[in-house]
Amino acid sequence: MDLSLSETQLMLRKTVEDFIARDANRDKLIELQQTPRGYSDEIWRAASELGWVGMMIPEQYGGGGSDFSTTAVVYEALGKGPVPGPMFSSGILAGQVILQAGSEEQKKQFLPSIASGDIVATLAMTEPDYQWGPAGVRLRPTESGDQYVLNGTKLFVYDGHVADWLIVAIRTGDGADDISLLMVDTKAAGVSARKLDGFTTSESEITFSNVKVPKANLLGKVNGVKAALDRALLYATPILCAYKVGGGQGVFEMAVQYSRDRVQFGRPIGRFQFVQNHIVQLVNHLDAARWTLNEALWKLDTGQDARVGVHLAKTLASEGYRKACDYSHEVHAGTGIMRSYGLTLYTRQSRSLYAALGDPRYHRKQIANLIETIE
Amino acid sequence: MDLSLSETQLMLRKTVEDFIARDANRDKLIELQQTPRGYSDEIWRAASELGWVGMMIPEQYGGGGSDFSTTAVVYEALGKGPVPGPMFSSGILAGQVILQAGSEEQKKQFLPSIASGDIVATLAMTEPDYQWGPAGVRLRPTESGDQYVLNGTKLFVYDGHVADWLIVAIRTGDGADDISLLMVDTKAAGVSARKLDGFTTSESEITFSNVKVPKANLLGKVNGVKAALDRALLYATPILCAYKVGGGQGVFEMAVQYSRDRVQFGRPIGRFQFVQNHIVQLVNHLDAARWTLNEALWKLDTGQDARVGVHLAKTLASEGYRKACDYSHEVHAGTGIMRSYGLTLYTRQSRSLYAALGDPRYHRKQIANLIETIE
Amino acid sequence: MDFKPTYTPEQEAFRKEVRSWLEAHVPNVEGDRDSDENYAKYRQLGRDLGARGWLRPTVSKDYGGGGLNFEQSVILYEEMDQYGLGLPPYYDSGGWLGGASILVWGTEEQKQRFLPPIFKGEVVTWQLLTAPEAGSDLAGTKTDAIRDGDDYVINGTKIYVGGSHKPDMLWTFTRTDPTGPRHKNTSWFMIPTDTPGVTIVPMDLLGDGGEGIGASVKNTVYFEDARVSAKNLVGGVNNGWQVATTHLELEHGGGGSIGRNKWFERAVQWSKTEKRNGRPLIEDAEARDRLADIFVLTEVSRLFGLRNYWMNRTHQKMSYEGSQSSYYRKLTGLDITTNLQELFGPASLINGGGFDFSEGTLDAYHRSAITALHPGGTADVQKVLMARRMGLGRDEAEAAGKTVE
Amino acid sequence: MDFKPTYTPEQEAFRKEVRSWLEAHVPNVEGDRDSDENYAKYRQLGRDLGARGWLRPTVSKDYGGGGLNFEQSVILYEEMDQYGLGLPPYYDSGGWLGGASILVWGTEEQKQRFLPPIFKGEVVTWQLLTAPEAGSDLAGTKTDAIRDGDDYVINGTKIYVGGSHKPDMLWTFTRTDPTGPRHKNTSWFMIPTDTPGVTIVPMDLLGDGGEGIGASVKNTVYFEDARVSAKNLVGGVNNGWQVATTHLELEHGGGGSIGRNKWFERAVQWSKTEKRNGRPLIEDAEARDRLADIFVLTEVSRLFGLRNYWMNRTHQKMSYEGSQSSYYRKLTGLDITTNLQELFGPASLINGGGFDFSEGTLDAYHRSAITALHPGGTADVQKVLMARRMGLGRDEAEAAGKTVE
Repeated sequence: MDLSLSETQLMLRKTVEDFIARDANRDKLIELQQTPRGYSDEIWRAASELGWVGMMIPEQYGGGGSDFSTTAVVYEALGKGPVPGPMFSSGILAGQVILQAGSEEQKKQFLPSIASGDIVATLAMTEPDYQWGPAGVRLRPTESGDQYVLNGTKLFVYDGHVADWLIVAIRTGDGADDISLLMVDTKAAGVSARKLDGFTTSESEITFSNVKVPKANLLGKVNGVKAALDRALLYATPILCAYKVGGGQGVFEMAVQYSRDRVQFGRPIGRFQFVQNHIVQLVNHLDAARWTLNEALWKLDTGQDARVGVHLAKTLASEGYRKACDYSHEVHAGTGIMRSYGLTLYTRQSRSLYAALGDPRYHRKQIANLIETIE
Repeated sequence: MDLSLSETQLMLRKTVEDFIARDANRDKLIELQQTPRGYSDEIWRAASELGWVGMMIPEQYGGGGSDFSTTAVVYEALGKGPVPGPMFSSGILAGQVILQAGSEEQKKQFLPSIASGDIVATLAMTEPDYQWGPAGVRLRPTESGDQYVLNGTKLFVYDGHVADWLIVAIRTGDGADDISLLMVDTKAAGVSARKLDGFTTSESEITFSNVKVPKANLLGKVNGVKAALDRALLYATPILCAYKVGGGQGVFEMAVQYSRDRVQFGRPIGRFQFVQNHIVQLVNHLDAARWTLNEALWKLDTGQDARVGVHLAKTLASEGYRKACDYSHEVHAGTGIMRSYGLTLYTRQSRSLYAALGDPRYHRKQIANLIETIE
Repeated sequence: MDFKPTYTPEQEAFRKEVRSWLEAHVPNVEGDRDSDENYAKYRQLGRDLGARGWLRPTVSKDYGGGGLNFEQSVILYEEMDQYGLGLPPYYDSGGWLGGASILVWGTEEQKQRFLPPIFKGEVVTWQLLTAPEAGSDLAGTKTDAIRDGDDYVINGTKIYVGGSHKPDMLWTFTRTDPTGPRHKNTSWFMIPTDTPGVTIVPMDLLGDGGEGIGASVKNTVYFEDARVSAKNLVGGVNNGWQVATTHLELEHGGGGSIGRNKWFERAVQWSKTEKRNGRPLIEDAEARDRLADIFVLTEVSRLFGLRNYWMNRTHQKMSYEGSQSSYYRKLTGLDITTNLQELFGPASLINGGGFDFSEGTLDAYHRSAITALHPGGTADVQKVLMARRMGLGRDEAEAAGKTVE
Repeated sequence: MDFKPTYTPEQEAFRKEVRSWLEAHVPNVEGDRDSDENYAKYRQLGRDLGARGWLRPTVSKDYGGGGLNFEQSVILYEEMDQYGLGLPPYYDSGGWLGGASILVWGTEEQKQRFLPPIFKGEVVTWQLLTAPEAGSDLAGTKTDAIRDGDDYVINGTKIYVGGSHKPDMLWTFTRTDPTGPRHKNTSWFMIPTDTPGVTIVPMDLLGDGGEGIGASVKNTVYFEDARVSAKNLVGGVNNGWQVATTHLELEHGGGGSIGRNKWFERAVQWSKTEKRNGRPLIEDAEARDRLADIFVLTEVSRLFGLRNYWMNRTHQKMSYEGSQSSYYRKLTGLDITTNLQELFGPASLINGGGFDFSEGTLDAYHRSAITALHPGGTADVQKVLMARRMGLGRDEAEAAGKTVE
């Protein structure tokens, strides 16, 4: 048993932290949140060149071939920024879907350019009639020779508006799992993308209007990708959790610092037990998310059945990030809601990412479904 | 609009309080909890003679004919004791079932002696394969001429071990609502009752072994009592809520007093914000239960549809009494768990009565079922 | 108990009068209720109501109120609520709160001078409470007002002030004896907005763009050698903290509210039109569970508000109830928005475009549930007040601040 | 990270040795594990383990421990946990905690005299911390030990002590300088139970009859002119608070734990045998939701305990983790029991008779979830400690108490 990080992992974390201090510190991020795209070229370049985008992609496809735990260390550090950009959407999620569902040829075609940051890909699964999971996929293409024709909408697609390629989940049969995955070039005629405003981060709406896609662009077989997609989600979800745990760590550290700096009634506010209570609850949520995640990562890295562990980690990461932000806001009071302060960078994410890859009720339900598999 | 209690109600409350101070004060109740029956003759005599048992029974049947709000005032005061005894089981719950489901002859037969305290009756509905509501009734009698023959068990019957008459819910058909109600004399051959030990108050197990009951003892028609039973539960439930709100008030007042009396670190503990937080949460739970109940009582007294209001009140009374006790225990720390102190009298009730007439999840589900009826 | 007034025929007649008057006068607006155009319409409604004495119905006519009784005020609130409006029908909590303090603490001259314009809806007033250095610790303000001849000269900064449309008057409390003993060194002032040296600058906040009329923005107000007549000092020199107890009591929820259960009603309505897998959301069992959870939370808030409204208007002795209502609403706001997000999914976060079924109101609520934790006393401050009023760890419970209405 | 030790062949061999030894020595008991007969069996198991050095595996052999390494201790804990037992396998938290304080603060002579009997399982020790006048405020004790020749004479009362079977030794800390400055006026003593003037009287508590071996009762201990040799004062005169920091750190959860998720496993098992409407409960969707909720709560507790076990045994620098684990377990106990009651219904409250499917363990848990809020530092005390360790409102975070193992 050894619950510490390895030397390599500590070094990697340091690299991310140094980058953040220089090119993605809080002041820069506060500026960036006002820009349409939400992230900078510096961020994307560093994430690509330093290998964070492609780190979970195997080396033979141009990636870093990192294990789950090591990847999580980097994404936790990014989440602590919180560093914005399509690193997770493209390098981790889309990368995993292609890796699990694609042919050897497709892997060679897409993965190296995803890893290098030359292209951005993202998974387009959810739809206006929202429901997480394959059952919610209702976009049914028509067929025209060796082409599919798409008409319809994908909604809440993270980073869709900056993507070069979309992995579009389509309905190709009536069974619950009868879905297929189609690589769609966003430059194809009839594809349009719009970033969604609101309490959102990088959610977008993708509209398909008579979009013609060669059937050769299918990832895997028609109606035969469910297992591969499940695997990809199982592998990508904990990395998203790590990003969220990092965010929780960020708002925790801000709260601790503020408890020391802010003086009211002649004392630092951290001496008031009401304030202490907020931070105690915050760190309990944070550590619950952190340690369930750590165990799930270890299970993945050692080839054990990690399904329940990942559902547990995602449940607590979503609930925990949200609660961590709420408690940090209670500590910061008015100061925390000023956009110039930086706390709301996290708050926005805690809401936006709450349901990404399934909300806590979805993941609790999966645990309930898997009760008998728990040893 | 007038949210105050009437003069009569205030007077009635005073009567109960005076009785408690004299014959059912905390010291006496602490002694009583060790006795097999759990309550004293003084209590039962006072409750009968002062009209609390029969107060919701109409005057023509020997009762007080009180409205819901006034009955609730008395039962809240009793709950604040917390005064033990079968007042609710017999006078309110059994009384309402007979009133709603019984024939004129049956009402004349049973209600006056229930109101006078000469007999104790109680509803025996739930069974080992527990589920609240008619669907959980599976005790199916055989028929023998003009008699029913009962074999089986009723479980968690409040005050069954001190009852003279049981209103036994039996299954007389295969439809979910195909149940009937049978008045069973506990002195009949083959009836045995056992008080259940544990974190319980007056729950009992009733066993029927070839118990012969005349069909004339049916309350209402075979398979035709569902509506009457629903009505009886709708009318009785808020009175149980009032008893629980009274209990919450009891543990609230104990916590406030202890916050003043107990000194640690040189200050009354009530000056510590952690302790304040417990009492704030306590009183919020208490008042949520209290005011939802008050509105439900008013709806019942004014002939409005009170179903959602009663489900809401019962949800919050069950959750609230439990939480109120938990928080009061946090305030009292070690002192609260001494049986000689009195707080655990309430705690036991908060658990024992949590699921009486349906637990909070059951009642939330009923609200969900009735969403469209909410104006 | 009686949760609804039993109305006399006379009162029912009054309701008819109110209803038909409102039908004729409540503006029909589209889009953002806080746009310049729409705000102006609500502002006019305020003036029209004020002219009839309906803006502050139970306040004496002598000061611009309606001189109406409790039941009549309930009727007015209920009928306004049918339009999703309160009294006043635009953002003037400054007038409501400051007016109360002037009623309790002002001289007769000050009441005559300040109150009728406010209560008749002619003047809009902002309250200035929070300072960068003094948030929960209001009495720690470092805004100073120093006597100079017949005037006071004010310097300092207040934040989280007002809304998106400039007011006519401001009120604040300031140190008039900067080195004097705490709670005995401040005074309370009414200040015309156009006073030289007063500058108003909008802030950039998470909660910007909410639903409140006139309330989608908050501001910083700077005082730089702003001169105010000593006649505008209300309640006596260095007695500002006492004057503040009145409006703080009301702001902490002691005034209560009458209103429907807005978020639950909206959620039910949207659940009928939004669909999942082709079926209305309301037919889904999980969705109904969420609606039930929202109902439970919102009903308690509604009843706490109603209880306080009755207690305040019928002069019951109040204890912790004001802060309880405020605290409960603040904290459950976070739970309600979580339930709403789980119920409606990510679409509940979107603002604008075809899939924004709530027309941005849910986005605004998600954000305002967070920002609402702090104004009018943080959630923690409400707990401090509740503890004092319950007398936790004290021999005696603290009395509630004196209010009038 | 590695959540399970990677065992060498040698270590696997050790596991086999442990396993077969335990098979031969762990008593097969029926019914109440705390009956006189069964307690004696577990007590014997403790002696047998102690004789092998397995009772405190990582403690040096010089003091009666096993001198084993971290991985071996994990193996021992894991194998004991298979029987639902810890180390020691009967109630001796007094020996575990007091032993640690003696290891850190005792003289060599005291270590040699006190520790081997404890670590070999020959002596059972109770800790005496809470007093009627001093609960959370431990340092406020009014139990006094006054020097008299070579002895100290002790007077005072301690409550919530020990269990159902009398121990051999007691330890407590007392004022040796009653009028001295707080935190610098107490000393820490080991006291033979048979000292004249020591009286032990059982208390009557809500939590009586729990599952712990030897732990179903708590006692009041009275000291009336009890004479204790000055040689039994550990850690120096008036240095008792320092000595206490060691066992307090461990008692607050800093020692961690290795164990399965007991309540979840039991709940699943019972859900397979208990029925609703003729079907196993586990087939019911609502029941499965409750099981999932219980799983979530209990897994976090298990992982906090595991993390602390690793941190403590591998000498990581600890901060708030001990109290966090303790606080989390205390608070979620209330939620877990609520879920269990909703899952299994009223039968979960029954103790005895045919319908008591849990054989009274659920009744005991319902009660102990409440009583467990307070011992070893109340939930509030754990929060105070967490706040200090995190350095909230302080320039520096407080360091954790010094422990040895």
